[in-house]
Amino acid sequence: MKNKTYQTFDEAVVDIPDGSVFMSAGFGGVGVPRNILAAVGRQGAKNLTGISNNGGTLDAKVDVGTLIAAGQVKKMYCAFTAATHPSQVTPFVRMYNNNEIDAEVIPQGTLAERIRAAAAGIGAFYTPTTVGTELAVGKEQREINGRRYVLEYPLHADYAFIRAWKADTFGNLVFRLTQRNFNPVMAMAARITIVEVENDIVPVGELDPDHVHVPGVYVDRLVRIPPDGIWD
Amino acid sequence: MKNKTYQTFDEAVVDIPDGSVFMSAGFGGVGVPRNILAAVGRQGAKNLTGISNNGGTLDAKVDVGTLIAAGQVKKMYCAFTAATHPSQVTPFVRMYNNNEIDAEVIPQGTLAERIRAAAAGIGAFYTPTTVGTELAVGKEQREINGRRYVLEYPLHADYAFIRAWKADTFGNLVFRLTQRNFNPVMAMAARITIVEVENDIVPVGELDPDHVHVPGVYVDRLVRIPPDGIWD
Amino acid sequence: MPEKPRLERQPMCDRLAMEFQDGWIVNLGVGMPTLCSNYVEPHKSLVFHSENGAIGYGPLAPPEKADRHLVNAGGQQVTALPGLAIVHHADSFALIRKGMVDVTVMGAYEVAENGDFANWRIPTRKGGGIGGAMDLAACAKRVFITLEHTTKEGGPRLLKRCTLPITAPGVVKLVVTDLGLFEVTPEGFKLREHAPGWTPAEIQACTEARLIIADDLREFRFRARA
Amino acid sequence: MPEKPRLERQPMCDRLAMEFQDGWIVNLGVGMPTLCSNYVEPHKSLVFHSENGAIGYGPLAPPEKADRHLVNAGGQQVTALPGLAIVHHADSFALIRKGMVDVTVMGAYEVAENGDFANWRIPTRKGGGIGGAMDLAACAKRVFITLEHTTKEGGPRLLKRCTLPITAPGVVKLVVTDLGLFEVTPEGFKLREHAPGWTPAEIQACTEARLIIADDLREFRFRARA
Repeated sequence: MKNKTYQTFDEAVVDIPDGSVFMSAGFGGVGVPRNILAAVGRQGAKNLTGISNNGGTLDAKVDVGTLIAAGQVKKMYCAFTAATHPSQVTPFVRMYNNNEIDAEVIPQGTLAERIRAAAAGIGAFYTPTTVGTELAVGKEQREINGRRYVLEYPLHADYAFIRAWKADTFGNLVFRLTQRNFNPVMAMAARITIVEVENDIVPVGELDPDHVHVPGVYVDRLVRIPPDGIWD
Repeated sequence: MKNKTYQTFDEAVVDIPDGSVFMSAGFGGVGVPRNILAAVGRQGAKNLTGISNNGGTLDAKVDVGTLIAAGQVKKMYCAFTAATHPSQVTPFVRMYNNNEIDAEVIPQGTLAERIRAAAAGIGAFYTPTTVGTELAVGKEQREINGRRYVLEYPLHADYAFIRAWKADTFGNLVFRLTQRNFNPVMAMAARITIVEVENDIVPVGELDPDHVHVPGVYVDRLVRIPPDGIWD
Repeated sequence: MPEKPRLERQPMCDRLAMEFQDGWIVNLGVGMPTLCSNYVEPHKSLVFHSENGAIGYGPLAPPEKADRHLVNAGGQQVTALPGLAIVHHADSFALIRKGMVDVTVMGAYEVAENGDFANWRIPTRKGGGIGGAMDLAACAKRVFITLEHTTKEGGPRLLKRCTLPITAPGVVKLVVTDLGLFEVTPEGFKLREHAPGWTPAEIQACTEARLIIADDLREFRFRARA
Repeated sequence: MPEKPRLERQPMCDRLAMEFQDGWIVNLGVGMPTLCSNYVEPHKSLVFHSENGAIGYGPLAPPEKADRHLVNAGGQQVTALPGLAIVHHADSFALIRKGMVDVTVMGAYEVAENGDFANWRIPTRKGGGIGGAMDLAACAKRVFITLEHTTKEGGPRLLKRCTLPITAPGVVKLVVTDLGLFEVTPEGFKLREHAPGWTPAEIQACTEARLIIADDLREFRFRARA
């Protein structure tokens, strides 16, 4: 089976063209593909569209906000375009307020399901979330079995940036605890999936087939996080 | 945490009323909840509606066909209302041909996704499967991004009959290899989920949270298959 | 406006947590609602669910027990309880949309007597932070709200109709403020318990919506803390 | 009708398998198509996918290696290859609908020159057996069909238009029969390879659709069997 291991993050992202759409996983600071994002920052692709739970945090860590602050991102799809507390003005929020970046705010469950729809070849789906709110305005709605639903469409991406706990050389992935979060659905949704791995990438056959969270057929490039990589 | 273990299959199915809708997992003879189905046969509930990949096979084993042959089922939702080979006339096919049972044939992927939609609170979804065939006739269709899709609705059920490899007393479930098949989505879709387990039901805390395929919150009743139970 | 003492945050959250029933799946919003998990009754077994897919996690982790891979919806490190299961984000919200969450507790800027509430966007600021709140509000079996009874400026938060963009219409069942406990009924807010020393008239004076006074109105029930 | 020998099933399937490219995800239908997995080229690494969620399984299991929990879409016990991964049924068809399957090989009753094919229902019998065929046919990158060139009664199966209810419209790319290999082109069936001893005219005589004869028509290519 194909060995999808790359030696460096820079190699793994070198061909990402300007204008690409990327998904970046992670939640609450866990399972964030910080090494890949740092490499994309060095690589410098511009006019990117991002799909992620948020647009970065106020801590000094590399995240989607790093690419946003560097001016590499033109639009974000995310569950937060403002912080819950007005004092937390991230670079993303500041740039969004200044109209330097476009953004669409999407309820987190709808965001996850739109990504899953892309991964599952679903053309569109009806969800009860947002009914009766301003986020449903202008969207197609219908009543099904006495309940109102809003029509939502898949979110597709060229690249998924993923962080895993274990992997084999074919790209079978295992996550640890809430590191899982958006990682599996994003890995399965994108056209090209790039993964940073916290443990040594093992030969095929070493992972138990029942413990694999993402089959290797979804994965294109794997990089082991080096000792001097970004760990937290 | 609640202990959901029952001592016998008869206890676990005693209250299933006439007219219930059940899902029964299994594929290719693996992961079939044969002990639960046998108990439902003994219990005798009538006018059931079944959701399953098929309506039973020609072998002598207990399966959904056992309930059908006993006249307990009025309608089946399944991917096969005829055998692939005309010589394989199961009790279900014979009764269907004689109009003694109603049935709706559903492509297997649409069947799985309709069950998943029930598990995921989705009101309806668009799938490309069946477009241009007689199974799409009379169904709502629309073009999305240049491709035609058919609108499909969730399949809900009162009960799911499930077979698992391992479980803890709270109902966290683990499956082995292709035993998994329809089991997780059905376990997550139904209102009441009843599980037969091939290994001793262990105390909570013994299963690795990363290896659990169905969280215990979805499971209501567990029975360990006894040595003299149905194993194959 | 009287300057009497109001309820502290912990007793407010304790009071909501007293309503949780054995076996419930509970989702606590970021901020004040997380205090609900400090209220523990040994005979009740609750399952805490967080949006990032932890089902059955435990209290906040002390530093020596922290695991960098296990956080709640607020990104706080929590402990694993026996029976913990993990699912991915799409499956976590599948559980929410299916209506499996028995109660979601959230903070809010405003609650209205028709059960509407607002907690995600202030139109004078661009954008909003919706997170998982709309999914939870639309789909959980019960929505409980905890909030200060009045704004910093003393304005009311329990309103006839929300003035801010709502999170979900008509879903709130129970509200606790630093002045009392309010059930949302078809007729509006019913004051069931009041903060010590506060009369219904004094509470009404801080409230835009017209309050219904419960026949069995009583003083706020605190838990007996260990 | 000439009574010359026709191709056997295994070489027919070998010929389709020769078209599989390194790294492809391959789904083989129940029955004759499963013979494709007997054709092994060491330089090609194929990933076999079955509807029940096995991704990367190996050949049929000899009795001593059989595992009662590991079967293919036909319910046959297969072996686990290193790198095997398992998903549930909904995820397995998510993979199919996303268009990840590079080729699906199926049997059929009929194939038409417009790429339609029929393999799930005979209207003279009630009901049908659709299985995963419609999902695969609608969503796989390529549909290859293997079937006998004529019915038991000698009637044609390569038609201008299908007479039976179709499984999917316009999706078939390549057809192998016991008389030859046919590419489905916008102009119709193109005969690329013929069974030994059979002339294009003889094959046309067994075919309802008008055949286009490839400029580089050649005799059927058998693999060199070990």
